[in-house]
Amino acid sequence: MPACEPPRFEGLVGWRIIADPSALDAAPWPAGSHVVRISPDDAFVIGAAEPGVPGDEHAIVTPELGFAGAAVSAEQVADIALHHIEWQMPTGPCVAQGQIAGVPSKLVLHADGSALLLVACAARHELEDRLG
Amino acid sequence: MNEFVETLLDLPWQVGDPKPAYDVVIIGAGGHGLATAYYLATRHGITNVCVLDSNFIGSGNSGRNTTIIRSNYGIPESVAFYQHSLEMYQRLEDETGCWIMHSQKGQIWLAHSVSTARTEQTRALMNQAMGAKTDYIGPKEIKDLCPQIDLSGGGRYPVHGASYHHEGATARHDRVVWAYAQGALRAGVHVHQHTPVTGLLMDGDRVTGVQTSKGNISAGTVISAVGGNVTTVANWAGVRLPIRTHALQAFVTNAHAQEFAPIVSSNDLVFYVSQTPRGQMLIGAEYDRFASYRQATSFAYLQACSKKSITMFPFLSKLRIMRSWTGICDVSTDFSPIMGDTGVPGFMISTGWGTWGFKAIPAGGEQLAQLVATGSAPLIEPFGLDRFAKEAAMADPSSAGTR
Amino acid sequence: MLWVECPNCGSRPFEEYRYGNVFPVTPDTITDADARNVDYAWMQDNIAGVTLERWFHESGCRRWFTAKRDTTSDEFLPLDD
Amino acid sequence: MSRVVYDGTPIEYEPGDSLAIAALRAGQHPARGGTLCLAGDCGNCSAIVDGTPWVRTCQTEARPGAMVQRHPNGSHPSPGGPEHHTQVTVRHRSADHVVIGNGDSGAAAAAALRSEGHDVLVLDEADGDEVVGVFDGPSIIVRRNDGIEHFHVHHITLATGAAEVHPVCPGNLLAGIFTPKAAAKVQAAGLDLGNVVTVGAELKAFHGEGRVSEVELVDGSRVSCDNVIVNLGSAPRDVLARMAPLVPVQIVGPAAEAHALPAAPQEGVLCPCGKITVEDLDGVWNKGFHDLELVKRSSLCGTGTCQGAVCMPHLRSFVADRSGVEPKPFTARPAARQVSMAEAAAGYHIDTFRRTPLHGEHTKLGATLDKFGGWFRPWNYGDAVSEYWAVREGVSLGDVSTLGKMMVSGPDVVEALERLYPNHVHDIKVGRSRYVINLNERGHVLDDGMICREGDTRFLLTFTSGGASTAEMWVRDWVETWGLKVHVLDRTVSHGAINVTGPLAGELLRRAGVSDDDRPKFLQHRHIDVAGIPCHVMRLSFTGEASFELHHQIDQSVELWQALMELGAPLGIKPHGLQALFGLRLEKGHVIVGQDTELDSTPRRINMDWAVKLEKDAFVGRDALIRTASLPDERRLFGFTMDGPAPLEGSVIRVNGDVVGHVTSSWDSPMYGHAVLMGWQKRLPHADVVEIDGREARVSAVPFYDKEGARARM
Repeated sequence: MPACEPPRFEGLVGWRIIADPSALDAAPWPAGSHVVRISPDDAFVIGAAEPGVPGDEHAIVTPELGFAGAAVSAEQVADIALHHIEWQMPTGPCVAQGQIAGVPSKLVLHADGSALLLVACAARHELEDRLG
Repeated sequence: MNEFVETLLDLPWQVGDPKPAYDVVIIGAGGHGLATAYYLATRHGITNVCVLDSNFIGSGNSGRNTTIIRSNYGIPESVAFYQHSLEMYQRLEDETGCWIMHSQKGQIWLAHSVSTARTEQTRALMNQAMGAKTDYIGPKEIKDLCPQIDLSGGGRYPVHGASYHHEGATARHDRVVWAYAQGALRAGVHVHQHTPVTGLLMDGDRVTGVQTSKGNISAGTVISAVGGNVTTVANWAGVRLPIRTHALQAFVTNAHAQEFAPIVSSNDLVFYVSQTPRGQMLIGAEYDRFASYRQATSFAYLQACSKKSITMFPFLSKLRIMRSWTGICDVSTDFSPIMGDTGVPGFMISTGWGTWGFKAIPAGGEQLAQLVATGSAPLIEPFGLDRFAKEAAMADPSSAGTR
Repeated sequence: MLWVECPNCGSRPFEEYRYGNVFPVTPDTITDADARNVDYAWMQDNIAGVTLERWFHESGCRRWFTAKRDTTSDEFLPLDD
Repeated sequence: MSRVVYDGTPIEYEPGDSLAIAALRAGQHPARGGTLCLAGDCGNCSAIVDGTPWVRTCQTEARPGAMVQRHPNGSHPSPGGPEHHTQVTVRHRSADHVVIGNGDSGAAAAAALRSEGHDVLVLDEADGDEVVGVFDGPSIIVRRNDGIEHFHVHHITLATGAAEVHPVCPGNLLAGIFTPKAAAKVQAAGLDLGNVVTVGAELKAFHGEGRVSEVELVDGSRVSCDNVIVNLGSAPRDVLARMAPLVPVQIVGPAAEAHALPAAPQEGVLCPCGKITVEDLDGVWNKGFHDLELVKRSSLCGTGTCQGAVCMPHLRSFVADRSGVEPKPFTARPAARQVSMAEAAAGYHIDTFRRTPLHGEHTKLGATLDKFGGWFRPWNYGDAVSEYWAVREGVSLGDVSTLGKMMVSGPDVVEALERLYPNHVHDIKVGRSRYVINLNERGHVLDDGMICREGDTRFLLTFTSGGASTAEMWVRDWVETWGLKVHVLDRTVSHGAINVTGPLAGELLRRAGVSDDDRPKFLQHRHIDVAGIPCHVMRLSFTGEASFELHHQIDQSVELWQALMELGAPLGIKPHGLQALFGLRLEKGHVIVGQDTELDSTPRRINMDWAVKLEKDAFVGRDALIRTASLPDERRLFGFTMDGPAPLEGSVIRVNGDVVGHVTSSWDSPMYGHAVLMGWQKRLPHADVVEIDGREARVSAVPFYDKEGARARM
């Protein structure tokens, strides 16, 4: 069974931006922010004041408080992948999305193998139970 | 000597190839095709009938289903039709003299939430009104009927109640096919295995026969009782169907002592379990959600079904999976069967059986035969292909196919 | 297990997706407007072979994509074939 | 030495012994007789191990204290009691090349691959890796004693060898019969087989009581013995390849080689799993079951625990002999090596149930929570009727966080919404909202909700809780199909929503700092602070009373809820659950999609033609509605009232004794003291008086309550 500590989640504060993919590609993200690209037209920006998206006047830019996140070590990532992920884990840095222990989740993988594990707050208790 | 071998009936095959012409040619020697032939011959004296199959008799869905007979549907038309079929099954051994291993077990359909309890209650009330014996029962009665159940559902799926369908039964699927085959053969019907139909003979917009690997056969009426590939057959006649083909899987464990009496289904979890006469635990669930003609078994299915089953029945967790199988089923757009005329003269159809239609074999065959012989079959009239254009779909909230 | 390749997220078990059916094609032989509508609303091509179909990656990016699949083998084929 | 307990008796074993070898070491057949292959193929060594029946003891390593019980004589083992299952560990691994089987051919294949620089994983039963099946992906499922492993692989080589043919002759269910490889294993374990005789095709019968004491040969001679080794050749063990014909595998070694079938069986048990004899096969053959599959299905030969591993060569030989044509093997299906259902289930989770941000608040308030549309929601807080009265006469809170919520924006958004919805959208003014239904292409009601206009090119859409996920798919699919430029953002799980409802709802908002001027009027919506928390306030009504839905960021849900409960205390505030809500909305005649509607409910059938503007150019479902408008249509949803207790939901509705439909919603109205209902009549002519539950019910215009809708606007 998992040898590692279960992840500790906390609510994340960020911005959700839906815009033309090209506008998101070109957007000057605020310094220190962390951008989770969910799909070509969808970005979750953590750790920044309200970001602007030049180039798309119709962009949706709105606070995003729907995710809980947990910083997980490379060892924890490997452990979660071994026991809870049916699909093959890519190597970072990148965003890996899909079911983890049956719960739709996201892993923002860093180059060193550690990651930020994201889950909808509404399903956080389920993921905690299953990884814990 | 194995106890399940000894009373087998015989199959008095005709020798040689099909004749060049028959009154009725039925494509598909499964339960529905053979039952239709049997009732044409025995009820209506129409014996100049040929049943063709690309493989052996019962090689399609008739040999792959989970053998459950029930009439606990949700709309009056369906309850009436399936109750008639259920009662015909109860008499089938007497009528044919064949032991089909019919066994009345009762079916419990579990509800794990307020909303599914409403569904099961609705099912029970509609069943009662239409002559099917179904009651809504509480957890204690469920536990009495099935002591192996974990009423807490693993702490996650607590049992609110269930509809209990008293006359729910099982019969051995192959033996039902053979009973009809034997009866039809004895009555003079021709059954030709390994004779694929490759096309239809048309005269203008009328179907006049079939093309087969053994030559053309003309027919007064051609009936498709094909499972899985019905769209191909219908396309030959220019008939468009509201049918999509899906894979449906099931599995059995090894054989165990007879200790599990009823058939148990779950509305929320979508699985069902029963014990076969040979002692295997037989477990199934819904069809794969994507369209497919491939009869592939997936481990994901075994995984999901096992998890659902052991959640409600912890004793199953130690039992070992012996064999899984997969068939392809025809799911209609409103999840109810399609029987009767197609709008193309000379061409009738029996399809849309969703999760395979085993329970409907006697009534489906009887009614289709009656339609051929007399031009009228009230029980299946609501299930005609023309219902879609008439905006009279038979959408049944209690049909297994709707979930 | 059917593995489905999401263009955004990669290969995932089909349980992560919702199947969105094929693009409906009503045959030209049906000319009457009402009959065409009945066909569009209810009938299925149900092709045994290569189909163009829609999948929605529900557990991932939550976006639709179009895929080409052979329903007799469940093999996914390159879209530009 | 360590011991296992065998049929209640402790027996000693040597390190490395399988349970089968341990039994043999103690002088016992591991089951009750039959040829032993000790290769995991047949079922002849199966026993109940630690409560699990049908375990191949030859594949199970002996470990201290293992409890082994032979299956009962002449009957099947009990499936076991209601004990709880153990958790099985699952591991997801990947490998480039996998070679299954580490015999000569497997080892050679692995060595060759390695010499080409490939990473190779070799799986062999001797190392505890039992391959359950090869599946799409390709993937391989492996059973181990410490759990189950799901492998992603790129290349598969099958080197599973050949299975030794079991003898079919009288006496073949006795103990003391071994295949050559099994005998070698036994001897390698240091066991003495005593006076052992080796026979081949000259074998005619075994004789003995319980175990073999004499072998009879075809020439009539008899040889006495303690044990017999039967060498009848082999058959390829290619079951993994036959199970997954479309998964690319390379087969090497004996598994790939042609093997001659054994001589046609003459007498004896052919299928040890089902005790099916050659005589049985002749019986079904003579009745006309001539296809290999029909012979199998009618005799049940090949359908036992070994799935034909023992009988298939003989069965094929039988059919070849009788028909003159050698049949192909019958279909192989997983599992190639059996797994328990707990092992199969490992790693799977059935559902993910979501919780609203107010889950803890509901628990604290003693709510009965139940699952609705994938969410836990309060059914009631103990007394639905008092919750009802709080809404009708005072003020109440409802947690509607589960509602589908979607932001849409873009240059084409008005065009897209006009095409999506059957109602007009372009004329909704900024700050106003409109109730809408959505239809599928058949013109059937999929869902309902609100459209709130936030700006010229920006809207917020709501959907039902159960319909939210499908709604997002629906919107995205159509927008893409039409190629319109619309941005879509689902907010369902990111925004909480609290419905403040009741005649005192406005008063509560006033106390929460919302001035009368700021308070939105009916069907208006506005962004304002409530109790200091930024909210998007939508004024509408599902309960029939003035209602304000306060949409907000979920991190502030608890704070908002608690503030409103506190401010509302002097007003007698109570939260209400779904049970009360269902009654409240029923009195208003509001349909719940999925409960009152059916799969094919057109707007006409549920009396909602008013929500459809057929004069619009195009919208989803329009063509179908125009086509079906002139068709006779018997199916109609009605409101009913009746005296006495409300009948059960689902009760049938009869006219002149005939079933014409059923009750979809039913409620003992505290307001009226009689039952209010909705239900279907699906036969013409529609009656004004029907029979429900053996009592008379009358069709009633809906809404039952506040027909003018004045209270919602209060």
